[in-house]
Amino acid sequence: MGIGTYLALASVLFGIGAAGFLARRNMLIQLMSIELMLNAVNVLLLAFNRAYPGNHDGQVFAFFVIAVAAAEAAVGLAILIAYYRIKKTLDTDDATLLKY
Amino acid sequence: MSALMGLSPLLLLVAAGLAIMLVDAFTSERSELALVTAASLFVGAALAGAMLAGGDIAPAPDVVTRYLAVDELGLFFDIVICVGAGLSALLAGGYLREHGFERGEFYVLIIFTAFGAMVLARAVDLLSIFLGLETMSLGAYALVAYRRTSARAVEGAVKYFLLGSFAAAILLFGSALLYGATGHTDLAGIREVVAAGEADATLTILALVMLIAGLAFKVGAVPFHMWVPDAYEGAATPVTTFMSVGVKAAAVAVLLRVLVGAFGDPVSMGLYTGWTPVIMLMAIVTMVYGNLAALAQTSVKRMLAYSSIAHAGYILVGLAAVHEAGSFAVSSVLYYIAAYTVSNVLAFGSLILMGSKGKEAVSYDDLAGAGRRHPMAAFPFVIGVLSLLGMPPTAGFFGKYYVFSAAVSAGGPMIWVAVIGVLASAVGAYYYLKVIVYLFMREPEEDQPIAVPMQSIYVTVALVLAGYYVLKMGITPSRYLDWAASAASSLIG
Amino acid sequence: MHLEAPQQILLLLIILFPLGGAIINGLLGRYMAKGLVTLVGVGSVAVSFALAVASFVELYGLHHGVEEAALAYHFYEWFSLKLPGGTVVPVNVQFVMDSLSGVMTLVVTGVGGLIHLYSIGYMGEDEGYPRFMSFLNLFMASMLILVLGSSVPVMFVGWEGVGLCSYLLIGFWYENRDYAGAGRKAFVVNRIGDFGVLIGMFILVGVAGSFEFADINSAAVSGQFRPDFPLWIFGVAPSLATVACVFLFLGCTGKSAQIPLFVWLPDAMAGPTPVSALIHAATMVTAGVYLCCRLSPLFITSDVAMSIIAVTGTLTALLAASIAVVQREMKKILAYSTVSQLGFMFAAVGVGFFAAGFFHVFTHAFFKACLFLGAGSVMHAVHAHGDADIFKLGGLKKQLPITRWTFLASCLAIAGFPLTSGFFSKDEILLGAAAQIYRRDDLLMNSVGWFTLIGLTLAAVMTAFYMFRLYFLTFTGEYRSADQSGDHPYDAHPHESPPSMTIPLVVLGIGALGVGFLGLPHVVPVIGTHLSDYSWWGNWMEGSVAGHAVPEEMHIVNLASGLALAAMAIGISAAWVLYRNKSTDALTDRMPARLYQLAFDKWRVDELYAATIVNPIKKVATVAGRADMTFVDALMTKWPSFKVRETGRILARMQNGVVQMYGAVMVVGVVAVLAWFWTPHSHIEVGFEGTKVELTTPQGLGYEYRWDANSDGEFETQWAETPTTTFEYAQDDIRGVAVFISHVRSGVERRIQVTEEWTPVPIESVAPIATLAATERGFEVRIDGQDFVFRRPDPPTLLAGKEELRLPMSKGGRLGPARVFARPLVEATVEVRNTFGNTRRTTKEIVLPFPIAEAPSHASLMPPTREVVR
Amino acid sequence: MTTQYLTWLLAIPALSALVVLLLPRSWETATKRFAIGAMLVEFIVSTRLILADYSEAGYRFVEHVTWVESFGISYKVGVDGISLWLVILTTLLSPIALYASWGSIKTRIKEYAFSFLLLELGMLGAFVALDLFLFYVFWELMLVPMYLIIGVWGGKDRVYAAVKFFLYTMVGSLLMLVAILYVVASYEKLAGHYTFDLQELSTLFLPAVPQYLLFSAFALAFAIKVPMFPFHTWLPDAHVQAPTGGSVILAAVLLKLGIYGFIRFAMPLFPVASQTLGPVLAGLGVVGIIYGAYAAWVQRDLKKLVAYSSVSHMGFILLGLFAMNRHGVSGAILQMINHGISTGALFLLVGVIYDRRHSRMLDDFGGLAKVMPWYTLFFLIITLSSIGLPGTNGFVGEFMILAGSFFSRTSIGFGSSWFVMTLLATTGVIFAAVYMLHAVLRIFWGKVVHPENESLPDLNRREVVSLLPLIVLVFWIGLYPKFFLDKMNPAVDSFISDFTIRYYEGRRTVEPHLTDLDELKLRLKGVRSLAMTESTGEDVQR
Repeated sequence: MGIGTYLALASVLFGIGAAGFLARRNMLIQLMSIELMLNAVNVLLLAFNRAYPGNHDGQVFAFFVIAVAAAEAAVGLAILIAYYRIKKTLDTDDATLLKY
Repeated sequence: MSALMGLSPLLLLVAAGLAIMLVDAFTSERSELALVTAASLFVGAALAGAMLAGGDIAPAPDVVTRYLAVDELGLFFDIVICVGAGLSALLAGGYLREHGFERGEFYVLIIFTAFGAMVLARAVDLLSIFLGLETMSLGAYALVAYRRTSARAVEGAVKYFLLGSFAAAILLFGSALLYGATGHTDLAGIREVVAAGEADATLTILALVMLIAGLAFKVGAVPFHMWVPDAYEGAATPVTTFMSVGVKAAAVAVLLRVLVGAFGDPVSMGLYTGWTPVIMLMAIVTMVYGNLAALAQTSVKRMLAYSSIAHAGYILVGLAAVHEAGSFAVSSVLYYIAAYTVSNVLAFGSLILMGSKGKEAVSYDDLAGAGRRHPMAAFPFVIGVLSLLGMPPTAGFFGKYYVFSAAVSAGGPMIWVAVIGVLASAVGAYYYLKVIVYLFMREPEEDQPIAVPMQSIYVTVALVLAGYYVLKMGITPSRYLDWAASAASSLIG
Repeated sequence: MHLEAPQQILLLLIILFPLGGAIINGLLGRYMAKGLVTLVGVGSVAVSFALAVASFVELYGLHHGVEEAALAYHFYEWFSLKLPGGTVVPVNVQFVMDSLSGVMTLVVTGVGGLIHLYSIGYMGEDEGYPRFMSFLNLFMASMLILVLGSSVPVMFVGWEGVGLCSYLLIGFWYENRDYAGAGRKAFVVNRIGDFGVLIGMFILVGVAGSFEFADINSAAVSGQFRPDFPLWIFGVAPSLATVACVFLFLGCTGKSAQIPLFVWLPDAMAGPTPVSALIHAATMVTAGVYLCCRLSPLFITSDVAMSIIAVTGTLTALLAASIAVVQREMKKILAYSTVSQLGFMFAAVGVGFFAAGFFHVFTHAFFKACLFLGAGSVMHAVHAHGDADIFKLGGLKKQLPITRWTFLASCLAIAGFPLTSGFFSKDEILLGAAAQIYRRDDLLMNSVGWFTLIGLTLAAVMTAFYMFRLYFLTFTGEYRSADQSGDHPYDAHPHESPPSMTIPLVVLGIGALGVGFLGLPHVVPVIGTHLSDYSWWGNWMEGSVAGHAVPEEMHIVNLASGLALAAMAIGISAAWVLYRNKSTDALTDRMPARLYQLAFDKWRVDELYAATIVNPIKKVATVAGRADMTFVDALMTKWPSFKVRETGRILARMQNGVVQMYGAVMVVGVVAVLAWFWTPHSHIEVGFEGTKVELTTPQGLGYEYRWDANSDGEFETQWAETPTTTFEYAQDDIRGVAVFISHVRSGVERRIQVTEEWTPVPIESVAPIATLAATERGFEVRIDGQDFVFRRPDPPTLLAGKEELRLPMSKGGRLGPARVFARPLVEATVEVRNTFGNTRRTTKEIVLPFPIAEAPSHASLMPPTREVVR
Repeated sequence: MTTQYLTWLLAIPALSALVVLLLPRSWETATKRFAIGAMLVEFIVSTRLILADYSEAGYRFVEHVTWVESFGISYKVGVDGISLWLVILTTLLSPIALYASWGSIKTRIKEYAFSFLLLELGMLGAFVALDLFLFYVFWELMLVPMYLIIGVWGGKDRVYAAVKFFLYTMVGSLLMLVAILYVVASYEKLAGHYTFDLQELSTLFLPAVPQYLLFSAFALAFAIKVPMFPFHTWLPDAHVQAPTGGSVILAAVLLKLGIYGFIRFAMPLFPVASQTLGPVLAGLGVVGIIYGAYAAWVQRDLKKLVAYSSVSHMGFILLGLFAMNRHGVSGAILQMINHGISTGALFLLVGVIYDRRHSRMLDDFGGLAKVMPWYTLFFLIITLSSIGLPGTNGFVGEFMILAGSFFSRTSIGFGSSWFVMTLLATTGVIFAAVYMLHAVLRIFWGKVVHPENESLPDLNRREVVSLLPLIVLVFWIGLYPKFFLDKMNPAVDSFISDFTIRYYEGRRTVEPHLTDLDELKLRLKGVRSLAMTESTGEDVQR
């Protein structure tokens, strides 16, 4: 398989994630969509690393992405919980206290 | 040792952050934390300032500089971010106590967010950009959500978090594509490949688009600005202050490093075919949108949020001028962000000062008549908004003058961008003046509460400092101009 | 500038005394005793009179025959103008007394002094007495400045100053707003005249290069005002003198109450009677005549202007007399009489008899002042306020003997009874009109002469008639207010006025009878005897006033005198028959009622002006005032600011608070940025190197280019990554010719397309060629081989009678103040393809800065010619 | 010139403002006295400027200190015969306006004094600045105190008026800023270094199209300030709402800055554009003369009437200025002073009755001549000055302006458009009488109809003291204007001849270039005759 296939896969994953982020109203699912997008990035990084065998930058990068994604999820979930405590919902349509 | 010297502001912050965590764990007396935090941030700024003024920066080993630049630009942003964060911490010292939700972690968060911002500002590798960005963002998310019982604060945090992560994902995808196109993650390497025309054009362009989108998000440029008003309004005012200065400054730094550093060759930058027209249009839209939308606000805080969008537009004007005006334009951006930092702190700080326990000043109505009753408290507010508005002799005026000067020097369509910019800022005059109108020329409605300024030495000190620099940078700006110029020349010969 | 005349500081003092009096009384009068006020007010004028007499005596001593003699006093330089060419024209505060201004000074201070004296009695009881004295003194000062000023601007100071005093004094009883309104009317109407004086003054100084009357007059004598006025007015080009004189005369009509600006004078009777006597009869209103006399050498050079003056004067004399005939109030009648007499004076000026006109000014000052003061005395006697209705008076000769006799004397004088002063002056005026008929043989002057002669005769008939109507109704018959019947009757027991009032009456009455002998004519009519070698008056005036010679032909003299006498006789006898010892208006009963009413309403001139001028302007003003805050402000301020705020509100509404929306906007942003990169962009830049043209388009990431440098559809280069190509154009590649016309004065350059057909050229930016009039703009142009040809469609000739103007292409040509050059025009095309495979084609017109020969040869190259061809 | 008078001139108000800020709030009388005292000292210092020799053109008291070296911004100040009188006008009227203010300003004395001192600083700075950047800084600096004066101490709709004033002015001046930047950038491209020094920038010649755009930007800023029709609509609002002192300064000094900007900056920098567009601006000035007079006539509010009369008067000044000959320009400058005096005094006088009756409506008065004779006298004198009666200052200015406009083209001066403009402008003299006497009639003449007016006190000492200097000046300038004109004429002459030379060079400019004026004078043949020829409208060759 050439690099184009990976590229396509990553793009599709990324697209699905983005579409999920835009389409779903539940914040938790939006968070998961973002994770999906990050994973698309990982795929891409790893695939590209194959094209440049001189170093391992891509793979290293992917590790970092995974780690940071975890941290991000932790903070994110904490915020979502705090939000849920107040509003008793995670629907984004209700999160319109701040507008205009 | 010399490498440590170059990075000493960062290291200092890490140490201070850890120390404050410890102190916080073992003491119940919180009020001095603000002082300690601010002091360490100011020391950081002073260190950076000393090095910048000294003029010779010790060379650092490659192992460091591959990821973090040790250069004048980095030091410049160290100063800006540290000053912004330090002043915000002082404001927080007054604000949190007055409104009764002071906790130690706030100061820790602010220090580490500032640290992340400084890392971001020095990042010269896609990886360190990502790490710095996330360090900063995670801190910022937490800061916005700090007042966790407030629905507005948490809602702001949720929006900021979701959109921020989304933008980060886009940025990351762009980074990966760029890596794929060039085989490098370090900006210098990328530049080499791109300038030689060896990079895959399709991937490079896609990557450029996504990087611009991701970074423009942090800067708060239209159309990636939507989170700004909500997050700014939801957050506690000192947090808003910090976000509008420190976080934005770091984003501007990385935007400069990526666009001017990595994509700084004439082809990528070109007036017709490169990123310049994109930034130019974005600048126009941002200036116009920010100013017009700010016009419609009834809340001063939200108005300042929109105005910070508008100011992002002015910054982009300077950036768009780089293709012709070179380091002049870069240094104009730097000066602008510095001036904006002190002015904005002054404005937000004054807003904080205008409220007291139970009556936080947020909307214009909250300010009605305050200037008549407490002229000395209103005075810094006047200077702050005048500086944001760009009236001489304030820092804001010099900043605005500088970016528009860069735009006009660049010539061609940039002159018209400058014209649009000044017209937009004339629109801006209306809502800034509205602050003065409410302070001095209106009385509160019958049933409205009367604003009573808080009494806080922290806030006062912060305002005095900010006010001093606003005037100093407006009246005798030479030294800061030199700093900005040398920082700019470290980026672009 | 110093006149070559003896410096005489008395001239300054003559003015300063009344001025000082005005200041003292004005500021301190309220706190001073009445006696002191009187002393200051009357004393200063008395001193002034004494000084005037002293100066006049000195002047008389200098006067030798016809030679000019003058006293002068140069006070200081006021300011200066720097005319085109660098001449600095100073405006000097300088006073000159020559024969003309000397006489006028005596009249002003003398008659003025008497009226001051009269005012002690007349106004003594008024609480505003100090103010009155102050204003009166101020008036004296202004009038003396007007008279003595040696240059037009200094005269203008007095000119406007007397206007101001007139304003203040008419509205003296300011508590009555109508009176104050009359004052304002006087001022504004006078200002309209002043407008004319200002413009006239500019023309004078522009031609003569000096403001001094003497210099202007000598410039006029040397013919500098002969050339045509550089602007066409209604298709004719009048001479400079005509235009200047017409503007100046506009000023005179304002000050001297002539058609069309006479309407203020009757209303001015709202002021106290001494004011009417001094300002609105004896002195100020004659300033217009004085100005004409001052500039007589100039006026006389313009037949057109003179005719206008003569006709206007005659018409005014007739119109005012016809109104006076039917009025019922003493001062009204006198006011219209004044207007009418002023008409006589202008008619005299208009027929070139300046000395005669000014003689009438002189005599009129006596009898009209006396008449007004007499009227004042009557009103004082019967306690009439404002004005006195003659039909409520009658038979006053018993109670007011002094007033009656002096009044009668003045009536005789104004009617022109033989040997009274008016007889001599009026006779001289008719003589002038008659002389014009006989002496000039062009149609215009002849008919003007006839018109003047007949009109003035008629006016003289009416003058005699209405004056004696006034006299008879006032002083003969029964006192109609004695029985206190009728509405608002006057005091039942009139009494003669105090000496301070009667002494001036007597002096003026004697003057009215006697001063005419100064102007004893050369020739006695009918008898034909030469009384003396010359008329004293004419000789005295000759030094400073121009004018036509007084005729000595007997038929002319007889005609004029006959008409004057006949007019007087008819007028007086008609009045005798109709009004002596009568108490009703016998004339009115014989007149058609409507005609009477029309005449009584002053021919409704005021209403006419209101309807045609004042109200429309007021309407415009109202509209302007309203529109400013609504329309203009809305357009300039409110509407834009509203739109901006509205837009802001809409934009802020986009921020609806939903995260998905926010994300979607971001994605749209990404797509938009991507869309920019999706299509390629290009922009052709051109450089020239010898005959080679270097074409460049910006390089982009992953772009490829191919060029079709001459846009003939065939690409010269294949797809390549280099964005540059070089090309040498041949004759075949030329797509057209670009002609540049650049406006030298403004530097604006405009490119036009021309073909081989005649094409009209919209050349607004091209100023007309010097020799062509401004209206003739616009060219047609076409290409003819290597030349391009300009022509004017209408009129068919161009420069210096050429049909066409041929200019070689590519050489700078000069067309009047415009630069013209032509260049070959070619087109270059580039096609760009970017990394996404999208292409874009861009074409650019290129103006080659050099011509293209058949075969490119380096010898024939011409440098880009863009410099100004001088 | 060793003593730094101009720096002192700027330092005194600046330092005094700081001192006022530090004075305790309760020391009201002391604050008042201090502020007035400082302004009087300022006036006395400024009179030193008159003593210098102005018989040669050029700047006096020049000080030149680098401010921001990298941008070529410097603190460069100086006065010449043109700015001299405007400086004096400012220093004279500032204390008068402040002193007169104490009649109506009873609250926030300290802030008021502070704003006034700051305002004076801004105005003086703008008049003496010879560096474009410095000028711009002072130009903007004036805005804020004036905004506060209108907005805080003004009438009912003060906020609207203040914001309108601020925004209107700001829009114009921001475009001017861009234009300044363009000029400086063009200069830098040729000379290799930045400068804002007016004299250095004057060596820059730009091609026609940018000149027109730049001149338009400058002209917009200045025209708004003047204010020229149709950019005048902020003026009636600002005047009506401003407190007396604010109106006085606004009318007397602030408006002059617009004209001054034309003379000092716009015209020398862009000669070709000013020459071509000058008649248009003059034409708009004429429209303003007539339109302002019309609008003034129908006003019922006395202050508004005076405000519109300002529009009319400023139209005259524009006309004279763009006539571009000596008496036109000198007359325009003199008329600036005159308008400052007469309109300033009129606003003071309006303030007098407003303080007593809290009304400015013409309908509320009538018959005041009986009640307030001294007031009537003062008002009449100023009215006469305003309508240009000979002997008062207004006449000299208007006369010179009209003569200037009349002789604007050829020896007799009948460029057709100028002739028509002169005619129309002269009708303005008539209308001035109409509307001013209308006001006088309504206020002073007639019977006292309103019982409130029956016992109005006449002028008090403060009012007399503040008006008297102006009355003296009315006659001084009216009777002996030479004292003033002699100092400005050399400067005006050189302004015109330099302008002419630069115009001829400018209109053959195709590419931007730098040429020194002296070099030009040498190069241009027949320069003597050129300098003599003030009719700039004519081709030299003819």
